Amino acid sequence: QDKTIKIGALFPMSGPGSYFGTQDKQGVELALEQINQTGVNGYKFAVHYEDSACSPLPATQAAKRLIEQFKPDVIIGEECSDATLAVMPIVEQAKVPLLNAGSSSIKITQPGNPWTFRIMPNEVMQGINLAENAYRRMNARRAVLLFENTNAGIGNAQVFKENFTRLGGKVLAEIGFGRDVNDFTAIATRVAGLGEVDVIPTYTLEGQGLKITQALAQAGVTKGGGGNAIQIGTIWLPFGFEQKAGKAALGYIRIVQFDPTDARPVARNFVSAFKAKYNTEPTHLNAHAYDQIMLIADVVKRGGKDPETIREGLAATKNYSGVTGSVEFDKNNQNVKMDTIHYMETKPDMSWVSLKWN
Amino acid sequence: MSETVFAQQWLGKATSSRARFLGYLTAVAVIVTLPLVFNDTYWRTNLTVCAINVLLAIGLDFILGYAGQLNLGHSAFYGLGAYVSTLLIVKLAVPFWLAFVAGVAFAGLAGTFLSLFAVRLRGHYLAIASLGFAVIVHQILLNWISLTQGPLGIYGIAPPPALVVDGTVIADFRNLTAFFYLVAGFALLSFLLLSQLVRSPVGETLTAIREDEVSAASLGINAAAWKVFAFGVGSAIAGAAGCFYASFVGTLVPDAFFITEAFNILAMVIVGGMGTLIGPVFGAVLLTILPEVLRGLGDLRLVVYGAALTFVVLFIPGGMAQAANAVGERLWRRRSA
Amino acid sequence: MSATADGAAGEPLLRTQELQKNFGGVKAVSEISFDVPMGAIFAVIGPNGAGKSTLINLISGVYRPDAGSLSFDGVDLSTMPAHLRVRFGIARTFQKIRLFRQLTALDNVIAGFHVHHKIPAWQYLVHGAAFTADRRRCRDQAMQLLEFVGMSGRAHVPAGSLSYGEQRMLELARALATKPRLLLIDEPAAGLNAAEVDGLLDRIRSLRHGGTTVILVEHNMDLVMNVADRIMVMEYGRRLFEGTPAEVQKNPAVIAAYLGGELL
Amino acid sequence: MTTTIVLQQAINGIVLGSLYVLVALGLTLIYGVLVQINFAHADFVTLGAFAAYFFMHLVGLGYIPSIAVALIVGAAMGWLINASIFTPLRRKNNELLPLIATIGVSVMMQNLMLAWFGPIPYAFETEFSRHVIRFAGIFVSWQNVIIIVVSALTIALLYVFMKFTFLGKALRAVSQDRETAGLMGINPNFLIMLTFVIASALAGMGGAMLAPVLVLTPFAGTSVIVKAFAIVIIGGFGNVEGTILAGLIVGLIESYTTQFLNPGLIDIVVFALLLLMLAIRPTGLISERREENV
Amino acid sequence: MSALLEIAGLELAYGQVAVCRNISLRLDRGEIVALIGANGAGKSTTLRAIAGLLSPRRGTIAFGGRDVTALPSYERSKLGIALVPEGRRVFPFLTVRENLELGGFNSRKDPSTLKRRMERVFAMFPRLSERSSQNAGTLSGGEQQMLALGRAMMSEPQLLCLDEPSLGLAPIIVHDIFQTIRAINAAGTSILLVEQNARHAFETAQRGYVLQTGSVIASGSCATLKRDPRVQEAYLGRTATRR
Ligand SMILES: Nc1ncnc2c1ncn2[C@@H]1O[C@H](COP(=O)(O)OP(=O)(O)OP(=O)(O)O)[C@@H](O)[C@H]1O
Ligand SMILES: Nc1ncnc2c1ncn2[C@@H]1O[C@H](COP(=O)(O)OP(=O)(O)OP(=O)(O)O)[C@@H](O)[C@H]1O
Ligand SMILES: [Mg+2]
Ligand SMILES: [Mg+2]
Repeated sequence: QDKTIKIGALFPMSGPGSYFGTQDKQGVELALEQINQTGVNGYKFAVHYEDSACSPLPATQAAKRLIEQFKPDVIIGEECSDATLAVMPIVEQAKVPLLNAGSSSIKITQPGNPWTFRIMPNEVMQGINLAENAYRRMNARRAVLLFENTNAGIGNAQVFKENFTRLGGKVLAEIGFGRDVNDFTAIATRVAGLGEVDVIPTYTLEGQGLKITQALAQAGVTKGGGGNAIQIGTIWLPFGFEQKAGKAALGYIRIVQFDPTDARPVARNFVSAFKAKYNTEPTHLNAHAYDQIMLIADVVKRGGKDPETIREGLAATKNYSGVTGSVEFDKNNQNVKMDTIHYMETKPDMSWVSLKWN
Repeated sequence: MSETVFAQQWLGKATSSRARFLGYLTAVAVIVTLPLVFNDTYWRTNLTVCAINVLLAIGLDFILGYAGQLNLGHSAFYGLGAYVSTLLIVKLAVPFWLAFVAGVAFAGLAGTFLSLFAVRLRGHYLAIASLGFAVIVHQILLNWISLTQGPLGIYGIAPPPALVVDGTVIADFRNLTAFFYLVAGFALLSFLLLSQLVRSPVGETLTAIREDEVSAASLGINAAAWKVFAFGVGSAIAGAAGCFYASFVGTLVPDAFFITEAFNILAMVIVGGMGTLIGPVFGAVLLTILPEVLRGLGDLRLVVYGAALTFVVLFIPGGMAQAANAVGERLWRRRSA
Repeated sequence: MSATADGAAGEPLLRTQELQKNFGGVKAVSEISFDVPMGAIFAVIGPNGAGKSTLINLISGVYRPDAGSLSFDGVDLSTMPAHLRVRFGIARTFQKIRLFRQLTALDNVIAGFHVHHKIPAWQYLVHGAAFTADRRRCRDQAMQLLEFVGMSGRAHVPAGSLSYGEQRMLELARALATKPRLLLIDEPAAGLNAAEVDGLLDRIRSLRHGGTTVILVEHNMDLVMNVADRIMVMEYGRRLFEGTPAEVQKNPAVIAAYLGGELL
Repeated sequence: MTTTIVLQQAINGIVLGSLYVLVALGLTLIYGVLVQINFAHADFVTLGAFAAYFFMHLVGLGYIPSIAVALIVGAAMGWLINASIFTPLRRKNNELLPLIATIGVSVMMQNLMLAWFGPIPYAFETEFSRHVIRFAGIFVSWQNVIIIVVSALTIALLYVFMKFTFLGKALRAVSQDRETAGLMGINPNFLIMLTFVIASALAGMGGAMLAPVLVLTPFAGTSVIVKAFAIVIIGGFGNVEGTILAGLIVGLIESYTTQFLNPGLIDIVVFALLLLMLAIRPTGLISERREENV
Repeated sequence: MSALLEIAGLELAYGQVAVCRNISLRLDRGEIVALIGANGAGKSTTLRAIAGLLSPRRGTIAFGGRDVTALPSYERSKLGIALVPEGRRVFPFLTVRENLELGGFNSRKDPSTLKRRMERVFAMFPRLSERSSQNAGTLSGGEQQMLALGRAMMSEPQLLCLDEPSLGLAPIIVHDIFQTIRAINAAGTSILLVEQNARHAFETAQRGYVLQTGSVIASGSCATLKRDPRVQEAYLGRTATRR
């Protein structure tokens, strides 16, 4: 028989946002390949991609086109919070569940939308955790916030600030910058002029992140450059970042949700399959996309077969264990499990250790 | 050399008023039937986006094609219209149509402000000044977080209130078709008024300024004032487009009004054929629909789009209006021969 | 008040006093004072670079004078912008042709009616009877003006495609469309052959009969000497001489600086 | 706030400024001669950066030869695009068509590069970019020193070329009146091609110079182009001296805005300055006199 | 004498509109030939075709025995054809000196020759040397005309085509200009002269062609042409006959 579960994928495939889209697609393709070898409950999976361009209007158009022409049973994606937020009313009206991984804005699940689910911890969950660990375990009292001027950058920085100051820490400066900044020497110089700094929470993507880390080291602010400050950060940076950044990354402490050395079989299998297929190390984006498909497969196994039943299945998920951790949704459809959040620290030989702070 | 002018003659001046009347009737008929033909939400969405872009394109054409002011910052007025009206609604609970008027007026005023530069600057200096203006507006929207929410965005913006007469709902703008009728109707009205305006002495005056300001002044034309006027009108129309955009998409982030948007609008005007009003209408429709149609191409979509844009200007340099004109002329000649 | 050819009666239409204009170190116009009586044809001649066109530019408002004043029909013009002067009745042509090249000859002339439209504001948006009447009137008058300069056959040719001489005539027609009381013409005969100059001469005379005062800058002495009432000769920005054509032709300084052996 | 910091920011600003100037020069040249705003210029910069990257990593001859390769790739691409698109367009005698075509070319090039190189940023390290000179608490990387020196040299060469050589004068003549330039014995098409190729070569070379500084993705050039335009205008279109001055000013504004205000405000400050300057001097900082006798 | 310029059956058009049909003319080495005609007759158009600014629809242009019909303007300039175009066309934002230098573009490798020629131009038009570092666009009309002439002389061409060289010049200079033209001619340059001032043209040239609406309607020696009643009526005007 040829029953199919149709999955619509809204990924940014053009413009700078395609940074996410390409990696998402890799994860999805891997998952599909694995699932369709056997099928699930007699269902094959088919995915249709639409370029949602990381921007509200194009995302709306893409979502409507998906819904009208492909008629998906479930939609995964957008990475950018603005786009996800713009799409949410549309999926609600069309009654198709949306499974999101990478948008961190709290607004997506507060108040919840019955048709939208998120498996990644949102900005608040990450921020509270990071602030508390910085204050308690790292004994940090003075912080400088560096963040890109985007929804995610500002949102994450705000949450950190609130929680860090609530605990008694002090934020010396909040420095936001556009995505078009290339040279961070001026910013690093300014940070260097602020006196003693303990932690520098940094919220940017890989490209600018590299430049920042190198500039901070060059200015002698961070450990990598002979200073005392430690950069900390959330889920955004991929593995291999420290190799690219070199010595400058020394001492960088950051959260990862996907740990390629994770000993659980599901993670080990994913890593080896991914390397076999693509001949490179997987990133958290790959893993999240993979998990989205695999979670849907799990729901189908539990009886999901159309939008409504898939939505119910998603909501009923209990302790599903994916590559990026466990999944269980609260009443707002936010994943509440944080069990695979790891802290890791970059060592002098550019390897890293997991700090086991959870 | 004077390709656009010939197009103008054929499509503007030389057309009899009866032919124009028929044209408008056709336009109304087309607007009415379109959402009935394209009856899924995706295509109805595209139709509305087309209508919004038509507004943007004719507004820019009035500034660029008629007054000859190379404005690369049209996205700024679009954004200002959107933000001003939305903030009034969201923060001060101002009724939609009042906020609409305020958004239009504010965008118009911003245009007037920019035109103070246009009065003094020549050609490409104005182009970059207007580009700079658009960058500043975008950056202000981005950085004035306490007012605009910056990149955090504004969500859940309501559509215009339903049109209710005597307790019966005539048009509920949550309905895509009704929304399309609203925007398209407004665009048609704007087009009508603009086309009346450019076929009045105002059209000649603006053209004169475009061609040569010194000799325009020798005929008593106050170039500065007319440029201000053109900018004011064109940017106010863009402001209206912005108001519709916000309530249509329901989500407002500054990046929607990045300068690339201004380039898009400019491309619509040029591809359609500037200096005619009808050209930019077709340009807007083409360049809105084209990327959607190209979605099937996947990752190469924008490569093809870029190539298409290049080849359109390469092979129909006077824009679609001129191409239509040429075809029309050929047909006419054949008939009369 | 009817205009008289000798212009002796009444106030001068244009009066300039100690006009001065410098460009960097160049004194293009300095200490120029003269009166142009109503209805006169006043010619300004002088060697190349003497400052004649600059003078026209000062009167028409393209430049502001650095010093001195000028008044038109009793109104002080010194700081008035160019476009306003047109409303008072000053029009000009350009020595280096400046037509709207993409517009047809007819549209060029119609553009000249800018200050004379009689259309209620709302009819710009909703064309009514007054609008249609005004349009028709403009068109008819523009055709008449083209006829006047001998170009009715070229009405629908883009100005940029006209020959040099034709463009000169179109410049004149366009300036006349503003219905000037004072017409400033800068080298109207340049590029015309002798026969065509004769036609121009007739036209200028008939303008004067229609009551238009003319300031003429020209190097064609056939035209100047036959049409001008008074002539001012400039050299290096200054006035060298002023008088009737006969006086000018006899003046040795003028002959030495400007005329040469030409007319003797 | 120490003087060291003020000084350090001055150096940072000068580096940034030189970086922008390197991009702006080609723009000025193309505008100055062809009176064309080239939005695709940024993508030539990106292309140069990638050319240098791949040459260095695949051939392994070091950084300096890769700059030469980037220059050649830029020139070749410039020739190709000029011959296939802009030359036919220029014959149509409408200055806005090439403008739109440059937008089209830009979209095309960006997305082709996206298809080939992918969106994930490349890490381009050279033997110079990790090498830092420190002096009295002040630091600057060798790469940045090279950028400053190369921009200074290029500018000087271009200036001499435009102002003092016959070809330079011929270029300016072509920009003012192509037809009449032909009457003088100047081949306008050749000079136009030459201009475009030189500008593209400059962009390619600029790309190689900037690659270690940029976040190297197919969109890298776009991040500097808008400011390059600001510089071109502040300096006065087609004016080499003005471009240098404007570049340094913008660079300094950028580093001091970062220091004393917030980097988010950089664009606002730069473009507000641009508007202010245009309000006072509508033809740029060092303006050529562009009036005509009417 | 051999023909320097030989034009046969030239048909010229702007777009679709033909403005010259079947123009044939000939100019011998060392000659001054005048081309006269009413406004719009096609004189400037013919000169543009000779200089290579307009390619003919039909017909041939031979220069020095060589067919140059297909050559672009800059190649013709190298062969020794120079044109003083209608409307002066000086480079407005280059200085007077730079304009002149560009006139000598073909001899750019030879600075001393250029210098000598420039001095000659300055001697002829002292006004230009006073204004040598001023932008050409700010010159007065007549000064620009002098510059356009001087610029063409900088190339010391074999054939100098003059489109109304006296336009906008003061009478005293007009007189000199025609002296100069004769002097240039005496020094070996052949001249094709378009001039509205028919009297001057006939005095200066040896032979002439009369153009009317794009065709040659009369030609011959200037002495004969001057007596042609058609020419007298159409181009010499009342003032001429009056005198
Ligand atoms: N914008 C300017 N900048 C510098 N010099 C100028 C400018 N405009 C005019 N001049 C100079 O001023 C002088 C007077 O110029 P003007 O055009 O008034 O002369 P003119 O009498 O009209 O001469 P012509 O008969 O040759 O047209 C000239 O020498 C000219 O070079
Ligand atoms: N660029 C052009 N496009 C179209 N037609 C043109 C163009 N230039 C000239 N013409 C037409 O060609 C014809 C001949 O023009 P041309 O300039 O050769 O005349 P001319 O004999 O030089 O006249 P004049 O004495 O007025 O300079 C005219 O009818 C003119 O309208
Ligand atoms: Mg003059
Ligand atoms: Mg002519």
